[in-house]
Amino acid sequence: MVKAAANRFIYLDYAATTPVDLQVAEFMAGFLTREGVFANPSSIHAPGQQAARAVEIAREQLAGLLNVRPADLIWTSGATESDNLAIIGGAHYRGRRGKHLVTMKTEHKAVLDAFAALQREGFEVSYVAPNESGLVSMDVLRAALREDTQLVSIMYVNNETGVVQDIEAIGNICRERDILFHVDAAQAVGKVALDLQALPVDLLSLTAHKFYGPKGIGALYVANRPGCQVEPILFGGGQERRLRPGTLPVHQIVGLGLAAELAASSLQDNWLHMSKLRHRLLAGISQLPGLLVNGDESERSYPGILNISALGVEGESLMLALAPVCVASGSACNAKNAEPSYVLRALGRDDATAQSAIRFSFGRYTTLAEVDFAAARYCEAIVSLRSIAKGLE
Amino acid sequence: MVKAAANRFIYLDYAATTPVDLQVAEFMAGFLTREGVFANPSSIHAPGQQAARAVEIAREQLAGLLNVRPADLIWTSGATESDNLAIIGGAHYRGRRGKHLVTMKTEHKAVLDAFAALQREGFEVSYVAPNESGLVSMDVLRAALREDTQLVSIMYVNNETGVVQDIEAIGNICRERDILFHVDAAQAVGKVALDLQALPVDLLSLTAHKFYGPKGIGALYVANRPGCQVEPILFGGGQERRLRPGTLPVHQIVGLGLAAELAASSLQDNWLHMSKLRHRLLAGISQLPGLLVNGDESERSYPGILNISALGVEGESLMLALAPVCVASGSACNAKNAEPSYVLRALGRDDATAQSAIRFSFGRYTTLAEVDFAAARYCEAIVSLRSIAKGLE
Amino acid sequence: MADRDVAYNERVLECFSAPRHAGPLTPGGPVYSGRAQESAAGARVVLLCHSDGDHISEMRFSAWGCPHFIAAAEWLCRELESQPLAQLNEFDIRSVQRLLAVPVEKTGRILTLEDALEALKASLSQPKTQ
Amino acid sequence: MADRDVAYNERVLECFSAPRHAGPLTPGGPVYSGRAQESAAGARVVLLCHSDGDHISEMRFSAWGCPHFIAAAEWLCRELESQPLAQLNEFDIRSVQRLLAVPVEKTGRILTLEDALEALKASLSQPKTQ
Ligand SMILES: Cc1ncc(COP(=O)(O)O)c(C=O)c1O
Ligand SMILES: Cc1ncc(COP(=O)(O)O)c(C=O)c1O
Repeated sequence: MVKAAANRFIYLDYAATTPVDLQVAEFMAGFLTREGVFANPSSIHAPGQQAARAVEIAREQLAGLLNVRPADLIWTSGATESDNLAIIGGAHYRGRRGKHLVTMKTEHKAVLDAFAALQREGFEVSYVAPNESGLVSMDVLRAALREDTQLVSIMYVNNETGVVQDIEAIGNICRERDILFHVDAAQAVGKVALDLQALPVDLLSLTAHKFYGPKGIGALYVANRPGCQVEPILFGGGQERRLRPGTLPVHQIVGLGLAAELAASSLQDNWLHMSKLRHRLLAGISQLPGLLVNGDESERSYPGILNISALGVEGESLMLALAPVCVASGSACNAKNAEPSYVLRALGRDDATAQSAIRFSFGRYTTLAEVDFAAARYCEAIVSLRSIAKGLE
Repeated sequence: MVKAAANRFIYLDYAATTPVDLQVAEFMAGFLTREGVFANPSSIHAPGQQAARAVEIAREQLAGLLNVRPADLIWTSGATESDNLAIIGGAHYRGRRGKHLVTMKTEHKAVLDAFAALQREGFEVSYVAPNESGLVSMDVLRAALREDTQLVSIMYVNNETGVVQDIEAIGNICRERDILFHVDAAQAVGKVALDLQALPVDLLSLTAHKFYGPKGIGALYVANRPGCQVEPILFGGGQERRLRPGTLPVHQIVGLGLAAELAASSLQDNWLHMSKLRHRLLAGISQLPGLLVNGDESERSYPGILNISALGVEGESLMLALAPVCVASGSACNAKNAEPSYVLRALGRDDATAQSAIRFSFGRYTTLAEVDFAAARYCEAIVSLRSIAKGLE
Repeated sequence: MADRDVAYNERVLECFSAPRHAGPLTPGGPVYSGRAQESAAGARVVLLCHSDGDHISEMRFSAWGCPHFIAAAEWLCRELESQPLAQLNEFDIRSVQRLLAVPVEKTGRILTLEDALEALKASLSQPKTQ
Repeated sequence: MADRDVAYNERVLECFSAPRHAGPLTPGGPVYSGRAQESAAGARVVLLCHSDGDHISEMRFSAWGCPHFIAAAEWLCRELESQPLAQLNEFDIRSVQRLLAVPVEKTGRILTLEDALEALKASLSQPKTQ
């Protein structure tokens, strides 16, 4: 049997969260204690101003990664809040012009639940279906748009399947009709080259812990163009252009900033590394019959996420049999929920196939040896669970 | 002239934010990098479960400080969000029963702006005025209540003046009438002994960075009693009993938890230390004419906050003249706003008096020597600024 | 909140990772079996045994389901194998739920196992020839 | 966002912390003065000077206001003291705003100082006896 080093996990769940980069963690530590820059950046005294400058440097670092103006970035507590601010805040801002909104069935819960809240307020929402590899077709999207459509929200990289939507094409369609276009880029920022000067995107959500920054800090990009604005959803002290109140968590923000800067310099290497790992894992399990890749197997896929269903295998048992390989079944956010993934269901998978899905996701620290171990363990687990079930036929 | 050590600030702005306790910062560091507990607590694999356990231990630590059940605590991004969730979420929950809400003019902006948002939705809000020392009288409060009043929000310790409201008396009035009672305790938690088993409070907001924990993490207590509930204001993955979505920031939460545990064991010492510092500062400036303490000079005051107006002195110049003593003029949240503090205006101060106010706030690391330095600097600054203005008379 | 549904106790881990009783019976002799299924796409199990007339001489299972379900089937086989047939009536399925710390929301699966056990008993009470 | 309204440049800090020209004139001789006030509760200043007929021989101010305002009054006194009276007409108040990096939202205060300067000029153009 393949053996893992004692007490070590093989962490292949980078899409759920990444560890904080060592440099980032060390940098953050300088903004916490008495010896560090701990003051409130809203304070007008010198240490407060020092903290405020650190916050603005971080804003510039993130702006550099996205190629936007620092002033167009709003700090939030993560992509969930950014999604809510963009979608609810954007719909409220545009609500007088129209009540129709469009999104996809395969969006993250933070997006879908925000739309559901808007429906309860009286907005109408169309949920566009993807094709069976997870992509939205431009014809289907166009057909969903109406005269009174005010906002479209479609994610960049899907968190379960890694599928990459054609954001540019979607954005162009929205621009033509003056529709606000929001992109949940939680799984893209820091991993995929993004130039928001070139992309027709109005609102973009991100969260630091998906690119080696800390959990609990994110940002919303709000394009500086007429008609593009959001109304606040939290109210208070007037920070962040009155769009997001609350004391700025300086250590979190500088952590995000540095993580963004580090990511900017490693985008290409990251893509290559992810591709190599993906191919290695696929090769390692290719001898198994009855496997199905969920998502797009062509170029429209982020190679760091690989979602595979194994026919005849139950998901929870597969997860346990894989230990110490740490992976996700469905989205981490739904991990406690035994329901089959709605994302995979939307791709046309039946319940059993969806339930047998395992999401492998790779990161900066993943090695070929780890992937080899995971592939071997996966094969072993599938063979064993199928043999336990064999007598049922 | 009094000299401060080179490059050192005398930080007397603990009500704006506190540095993170060294132990807390070190503990947090163990939940960031690859070597630490970095996984997503929603993940069902072993490292995810380890993170989830750390989150629950922190919940128990905070529950211990407040004497509540861990299950009644919801993690948020800080008191601003907690205030919004309590007030907007509570009003929405009770909205079918009635549309009237009550708060005070001297509340924090996070409270006042949440109520303003509710007014735009059609709720009616009564803003009760304090007496001139900042306290609300029970008669005035009772007079503001109506048949259809659903929620009262009154803060514990005022962030500008340190005035402590009679939360128990207010809570009893609310209980009699089955009105939800929310308390913004951002300036009280970790500093004032609070027993929520004994206090008739339904919803209570707190934020870690006011008691030596990190910025960007807080909690809302939601009492487990019939009719006490809030509707979510952010939507997503179902974390935190579906009341607050988003990946839990484990390092932040464990930081809050440990800070709560440390605070629990030092409440009495803290109060004594604060009292000593307050009296020392008052003694040091007592020879100056034309000073006015803003707030309550009797027992209903948190001694760690001392707000003083100096007649004939302009606030911004006083702040600068006090450097390297770091203090606040008005609330830190309004520091960039030159408007005189609305809190002090509500206490009946005229604009000039309000504008000359300085808030000294002390903390665990404040020494008598620092207070002596600050007192001397304050006297010097007042004398000098008054002399610059003298020829105007 | 400390004990979450996703935690497995030692016994579950051991039974799940070494299910010695999964698979077919030794060929030969009459085969008794009981089968049950939780729901259309739910957990499924078949229990098989040989009997010498007095005892359950060999017991096996096949299963598709979560780790608790597979471990429970394994545990049940271990407990019943070599026992007198009468033991089948004594066997308390709830003890399995307790010993394996099966979360309440999975109670349905334990009842599915009980159904299979009842079916096995019925099968044993019917005369068989191989 | 790097340059926030609450930052003071070196010149402001120096003028504010050592306002050598704050206070009364040396007693004796005619006193010229100009006074202005931003608003009811706003910044207030009075400029005072002695003149030998050709030059501003001594210049002083009193002020109530923010650090930029006090520093601007001090800077103006430094610039004008010992200068020929004609210099009063050359003096560009905007240069003070620039040199002291006074934020735009405080422009009203700089104009208040200009008003005081105009009043001082008017006072100088009137014959005085002490
Ligand atoms: C009384 C009070 N309420 C709410 C807050 C807001 O807390 P935070 O900025 O951590 O959200 C503060 C501090 O800024 C406060 O003093
Ligand atoms: C696509 C997507 N959107 C939003 C989120 C929410 O991010 P956070 O939990 O940091 O708020 C996630 C990750 O959980 C995600 O993968």
